Amino acid sequence: MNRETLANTVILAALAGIPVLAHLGGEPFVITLATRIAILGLAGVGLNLALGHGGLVSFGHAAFFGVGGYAMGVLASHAQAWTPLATWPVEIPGTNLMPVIWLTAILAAGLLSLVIAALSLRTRGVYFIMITLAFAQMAYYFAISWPAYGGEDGLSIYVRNRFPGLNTLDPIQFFAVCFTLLCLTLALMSRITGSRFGLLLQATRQNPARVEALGVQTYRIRLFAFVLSAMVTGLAGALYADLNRFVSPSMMSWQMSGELIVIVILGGVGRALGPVAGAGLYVLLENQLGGISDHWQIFLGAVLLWVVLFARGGVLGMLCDRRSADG
Amino acid sequence: MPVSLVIEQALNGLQFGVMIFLMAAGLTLIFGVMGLINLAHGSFFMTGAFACAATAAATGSFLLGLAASLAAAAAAGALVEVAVIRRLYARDHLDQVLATFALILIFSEGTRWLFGSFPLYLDVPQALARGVMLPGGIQYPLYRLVVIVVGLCVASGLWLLIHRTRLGMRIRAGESDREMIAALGVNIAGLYTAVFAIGAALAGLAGALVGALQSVQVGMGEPVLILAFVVIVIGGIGSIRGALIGSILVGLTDTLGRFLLPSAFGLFLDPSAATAFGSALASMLIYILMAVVLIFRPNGLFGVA
Amino acid sequence: MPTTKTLLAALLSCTLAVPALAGPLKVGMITTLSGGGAGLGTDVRDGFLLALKQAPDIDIEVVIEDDQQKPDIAVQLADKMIQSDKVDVLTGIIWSNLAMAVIPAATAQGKFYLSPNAGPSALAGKGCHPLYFNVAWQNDNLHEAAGAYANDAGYTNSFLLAPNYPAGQDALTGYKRMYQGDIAEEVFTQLGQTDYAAEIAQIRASGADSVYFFLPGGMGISFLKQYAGSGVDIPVIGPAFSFDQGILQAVGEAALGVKNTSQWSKDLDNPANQAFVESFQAEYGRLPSLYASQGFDTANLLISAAKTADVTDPDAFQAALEAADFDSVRGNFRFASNHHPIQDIYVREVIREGDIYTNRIVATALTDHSDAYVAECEM
Amino acid sequence: MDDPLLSVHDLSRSFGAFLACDRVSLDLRAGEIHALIGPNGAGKSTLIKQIAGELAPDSGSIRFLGRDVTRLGTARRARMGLARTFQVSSVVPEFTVRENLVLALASGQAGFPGVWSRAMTDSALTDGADAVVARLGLAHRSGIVASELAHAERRKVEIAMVLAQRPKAFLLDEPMAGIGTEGSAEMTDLLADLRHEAPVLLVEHDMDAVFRLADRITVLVSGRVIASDTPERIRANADVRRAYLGDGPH
Repeated sequence: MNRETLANTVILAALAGIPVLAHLGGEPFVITLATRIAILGLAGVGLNLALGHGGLVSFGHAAFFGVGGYAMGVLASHAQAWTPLATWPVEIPGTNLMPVIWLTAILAAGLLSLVIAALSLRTRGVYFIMITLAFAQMAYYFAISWPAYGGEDGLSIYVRNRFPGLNTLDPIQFFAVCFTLLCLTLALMSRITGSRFGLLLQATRQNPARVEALGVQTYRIRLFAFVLSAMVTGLAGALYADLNRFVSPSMMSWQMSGELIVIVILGGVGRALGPVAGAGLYVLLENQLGGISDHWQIFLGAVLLWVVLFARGGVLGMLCDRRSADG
Repeated sequence: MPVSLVIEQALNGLQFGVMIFLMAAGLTLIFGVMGLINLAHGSFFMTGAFACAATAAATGSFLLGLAASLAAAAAAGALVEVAVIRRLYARDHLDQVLATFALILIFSEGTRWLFGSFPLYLDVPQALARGVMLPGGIQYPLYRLVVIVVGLCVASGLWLLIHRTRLGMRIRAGESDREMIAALGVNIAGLYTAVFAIGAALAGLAGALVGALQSVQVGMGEPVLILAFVVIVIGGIGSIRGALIGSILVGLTDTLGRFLLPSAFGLFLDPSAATAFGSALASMLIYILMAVVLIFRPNGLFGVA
Repeated sequence: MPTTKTLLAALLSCTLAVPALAGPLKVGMITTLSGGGAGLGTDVRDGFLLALKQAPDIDIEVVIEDDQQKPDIAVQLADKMIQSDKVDVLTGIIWSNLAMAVIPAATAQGKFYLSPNAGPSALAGKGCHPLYFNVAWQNDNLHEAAGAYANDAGYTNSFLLAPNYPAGQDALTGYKRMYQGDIAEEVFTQLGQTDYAAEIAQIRASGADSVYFFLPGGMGISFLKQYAGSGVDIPVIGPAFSFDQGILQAVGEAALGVKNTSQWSKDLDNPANQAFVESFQAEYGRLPSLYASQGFDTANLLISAAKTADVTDPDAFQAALEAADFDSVRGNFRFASNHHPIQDIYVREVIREGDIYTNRIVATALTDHSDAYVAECEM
Repeated sequence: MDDPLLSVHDLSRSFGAFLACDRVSLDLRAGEIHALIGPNGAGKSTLIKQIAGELAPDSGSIRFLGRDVTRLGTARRARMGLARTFQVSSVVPEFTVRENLVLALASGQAGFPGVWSRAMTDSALTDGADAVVARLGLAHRSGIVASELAHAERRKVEIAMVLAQRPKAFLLDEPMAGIGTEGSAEMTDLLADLRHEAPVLLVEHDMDAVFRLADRITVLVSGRVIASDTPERIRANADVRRAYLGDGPH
């Protein structure tokens, strides 16, 4: 077992084990924190596909996170109020069934990202960073000023959505749902990054001219990676909204995009479990530093700065060595 | 709708654009020369505004305040460059984004720690606090006219600096070939610190000028930062001319959009829907402008591939 | 000093009335202590803690957390306080959108919530809840008062300005509910906008005889400074938020003489208020703000309920809160059937006292005012 | 004689006022090595880029396998069988030699690449990759990351990658550059061998190699073709001697 595999095992075991212990010890908030780590980690895993493997620095992934959240909010609010979502051409009711919500979130994020990526991928480098930000800002201002679903106030869903056979209001059961989805996605990502597509994606990041000369249209590879990445982040958004039983435009703000990037970098760009490690560290910092003083964000800034300057490659980069092409 | 109102709004758009330009000029200079994405540029804007407010409150002189804002922002810029930024030139954009994001947190909370949570008082100097009558019967605040003039002076000053001075020659050389000018014996570290400090000072000046019109508060830099990024991307990164034209384009689009869109929608929607829809679209307008520019010109209006 | 004596007497009588209670009452305060909105949260917190300090015999334990003005963080803090700190009562939220995120979930879990600031309409009408009490105002209140004042002042053509988000839309609705004149124009600005030259030009061209604006925080400061510099002299009315003690110093002379509506003012003539203003200044070395007064009242309401009932008996505790048996710094204060205040709302004018800008009351806009949603609340 | 595989007709391209490619025509026939020579700045790279599809011509046309490809993108032309190497060896730096070859083979497969089955354990890809690696004598370096290879080795990996594409024509942009005398000799043998796979359009400065390998030589000066003929006649061509060989020693 190499060091990265060992580190990955430890990370997943800790993420699964700590909530179980907390459940036995009657500390439900620890479970909530772990759920938050799992969900933000999932969002980061999505971003990591575009950012880490594809080299597509998206400063607009909050848009997909938010769209996933709104997919949950809109469907659940209609189910809650017993009003149909649409009456034409067919009547579509709302729903509070998680699998349906997840599917909607994934599709909605996928569609939005398809449009955004199709336009944005014409640019490179900083221009790409900024055009993705521009699209996310459009989504953000749209959500703020669109009154139908709460505008800036957001949407409160008073009861967490249902998953057949589970009591999702029980923190540990909801955690289990999120953790399972995280593990499934990680497995999927491991297949994808090791596949022919994954190989081409990483080659495209490092040497697009070569890949084009080999007869592959890098635009399509990037497009697919970006859409897939947005779909995972969208799913995470739906879960995050369910965790908070609340969705608002702040999920689409540029600070949120920044946080997602921070999470990926903290853990280690392009590493399978980097985002999970990053999310863990970020949530812990946020929770622990708050106790030091009102000005805790200074310390958060200092820690982040230290990581960039001295712990290159993030937490996993410090622990492990070079990434391999099929890792 | 009276023509004079449209002209006045266009003037407002120009003035807003010039304000953004002061911020964007430093950003694009830093990006062009060092290839650095500096999210913390908004923090220098804030530093300038706070320094100006504090000095003006202590001395009663707005001019001293302006001087203080330049000095404080330049000093903060130089300090940050030496302590942090110079380790980032060789890194990729991701590391730069994260590090400067961290700097925002430190600057914002640090400022709040020093000055408290409440906004500071800073007003336009008495001599400029009046309206003037422009040809065509438009009454316009003198201070805003002065801001437009200062902005255009800074633009030409920068142009002269880059094209007519020894420092500018080095800056241009540094843009095209870093190793070469280092080989020629130019102190590249010193040059970078100087450029970074100049960029920061410009942002500080913008903060002070704008601070007199707005609220001097923690976090005031971030909205302007986003605007400045929009501007330099539209104009083409590294191009001062692009930044100026991009700024004015953004200023005009935003101001006229806010003003005209609700009335335009009023032609075929009922008033409240038109206001809501028009305002919503107006807030997205500059981002739409940026996306459209990038779709047709992926390197901005004046960028090089 | 007579006021101190009154206070001491009040405190003594309180002490005698305290029944023996089991365990401390645990309060969770979620408020904004970092970032641009920290001033408001700090004031609510300081007002709240001052009241607790003045009632040392009531065993109330407070857990305070910073929500960073982010709704998702607020929700997580509420979860933490309910699940791990096991608080009985939640309070502290400043912003409507955060309130909407936290309050329904908290009351659904059987926790009391006392709002020291935000009062979204959804929670006053159909979404009202027995465990939710608003100690400040329903969001529309100050705007309604401004509308009423505009009528009294004889304005017949108002220009309305607010950010394009729900609270902004509510504000203008509130104003129009009372205001009987014409609307010159209604303009929605971008949230967080800093430059208002375009709107001011529209105001100048509109021919209005009054301007009503709702621009909380930095937006209001920017607007007022730019408005004063523009040479437009149409009178301005606003809600107290843009003329509060904390930000008034930053607006400075530009605010002088502007009328604004508030349910509280530093110069309100009642003993509780005089004692509060004095003790707040003594404790923190600054004048109290509207938010501080609301935090102070919230704590005193809580103390009054804790004196007569135990939170472990929710029905009794709810009844004790409904009684609102405390000396509000606002003078008259009682709850309507939707647990929102019935109170007087005043018109204040910005004045200068020495070096400091502050407000004085010039008129009463509304007396014994409740809110427009009380009939919709089925409790 | 059969139609040429690749033919360039009247191709022009300018950068601002500078005409980098001036009505150039040439072709590539089955089984031949056609060398393109010319002094620095003659427009060889501009021409190669246009043929590969990386640069759009201002006017003129390019036909490949009987089809007009002037408007097709790089990837489409590559997929039709046009394989190219770059002046600076272009491999994927963080991949191992073997991964680079698997990538080349995977790129050739039809349809959108699979996202599920693992590429590095797919024997349809790895067997082919190992075979090419062995053919170029790189078997012992198979697990080394490309960025750690020596210049000559990296060049060989690049050639192996284009070989793995099973192309209909090779475009080789200065394959001898920077690999030393010994490397050049080896590379010359390798190129001689390549012609049996597909014809080669070879841009090269190494004149020994060019005159040893080429069946035809086209000389480009200032964006214009000044001569195109067999090596013997080029050697004798007065224009070439004056404009090119006369400029300096090679």
